[in-house]
Amino acid sequence: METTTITIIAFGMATRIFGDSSISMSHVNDTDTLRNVLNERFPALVEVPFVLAVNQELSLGNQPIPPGAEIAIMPPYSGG
Amino acid sequence: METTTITIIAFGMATRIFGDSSISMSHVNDTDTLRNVLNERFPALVEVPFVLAVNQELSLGNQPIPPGAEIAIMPPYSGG
Amino acid sequence: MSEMKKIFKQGPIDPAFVGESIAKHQSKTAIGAHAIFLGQVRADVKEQGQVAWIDYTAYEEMAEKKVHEIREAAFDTWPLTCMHIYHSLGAVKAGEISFFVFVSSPHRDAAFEALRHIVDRIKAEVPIWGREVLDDGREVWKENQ
Amino acid sequence: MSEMKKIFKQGPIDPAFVGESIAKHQSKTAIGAHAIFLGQVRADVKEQGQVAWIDYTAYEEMAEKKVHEIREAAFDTWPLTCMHIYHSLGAVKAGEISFFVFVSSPHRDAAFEALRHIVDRIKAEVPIWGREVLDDGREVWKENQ
Repeated sequence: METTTITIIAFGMATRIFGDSSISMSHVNDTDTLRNVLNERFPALVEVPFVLAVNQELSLGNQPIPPGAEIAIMPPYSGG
Repeated sequence: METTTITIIAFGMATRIFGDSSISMSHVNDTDTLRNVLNERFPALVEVPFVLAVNQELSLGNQPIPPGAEIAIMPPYSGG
Repeated sequence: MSEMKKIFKQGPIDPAFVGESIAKHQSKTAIGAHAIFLGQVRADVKEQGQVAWIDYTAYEEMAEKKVHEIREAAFDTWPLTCMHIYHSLGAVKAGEISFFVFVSSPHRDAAFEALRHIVDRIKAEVPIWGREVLDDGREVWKENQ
Repeated sequence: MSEMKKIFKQGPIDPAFVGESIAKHQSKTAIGAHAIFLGQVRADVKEQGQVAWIDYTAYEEMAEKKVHEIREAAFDTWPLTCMHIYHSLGAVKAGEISFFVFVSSPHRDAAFEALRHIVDRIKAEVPIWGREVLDDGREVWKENQ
């Protein structure tokens, strides 16, 4: 079912580890859980400092993840 | 003799009273004396706030005037 | 000022575009001061080599929302007449311009303050990434301070 | 940087000239930040009428010395790569540009700080006068605060 998955996209140096395209994975309840799942699946991510955005909102601390959410792995910005 | 005169030029709103071109007058020893001479000769100057420049140096307080000096009557600036 | 404006341009920002943007403001005769910031790609020398170009990517939709938020906050804070913000995506060579912020107001203090504030916020808060490509082809991910 | 540069231009400053000035810096790849100020003539509404144009005059030789002094002091204070300063003489209509200050540096803080400082000093210390001509032909001498 579509609503029980979430979409993960990566940016900046995280694309080196994670690849450029988005992936779909089973829904998890919150961002702390997601970080654990990601670290297990992509061990090299441990070396990349990043924050998560949930549906384009910066997630600080542990945040709930709604089903169907788009989650972005965002290393430090370097625009400008 | 040339060295016993000074040249006076006016800018900004002072040109309304004083005219646009420079005038030559007898040398006076300092800027306080010059202000008195100018006020007598151009009574409307009393209504114009101005500072004097002696040979392109801003004169604050009473300053000596060398013979042959170029004196500028400078109302508040409005460049930019 | 609540429609969402496009900020991204493919490739470098042409200096002539900056000139044209300025020219468009000559009918706005309440403006007394324009303040402009341009970010130019530096040929920095790194341990691994010299920067030849930067490849910019962004989380575009989130970036546009964030810039919109920064723009609205600036209009609420200062008496501004106009504001234009552009950032490059893709390849921008050393010496070329990747970032253009243009603020106009009746008096200069508002323009100066708003400009600096907007540039600082965009660098800190907008999801854009630059991959620095060195002259030998190797690459380094740039990081804002 | 000790030769005296010409700052006065007859009539308004063309926005295309600003674009061309920017383009000339693309070979200077140590620059990361350009900060630009443009003064535009406002169609201010005065008691006596609306400003149609400003006629600028200057004590030119003293003004150029003073700008040179301000320029040198800024180079001594901030790590700047480039600085360009232009001011109009003669008639500049409402909506046109009469003042252009362009500062470049490796990083943005120096460019922002130097730009604001230079603009403030020029307005306060350089002998330039603007006669505002109103739409009915009457005139008012402008005064900087």
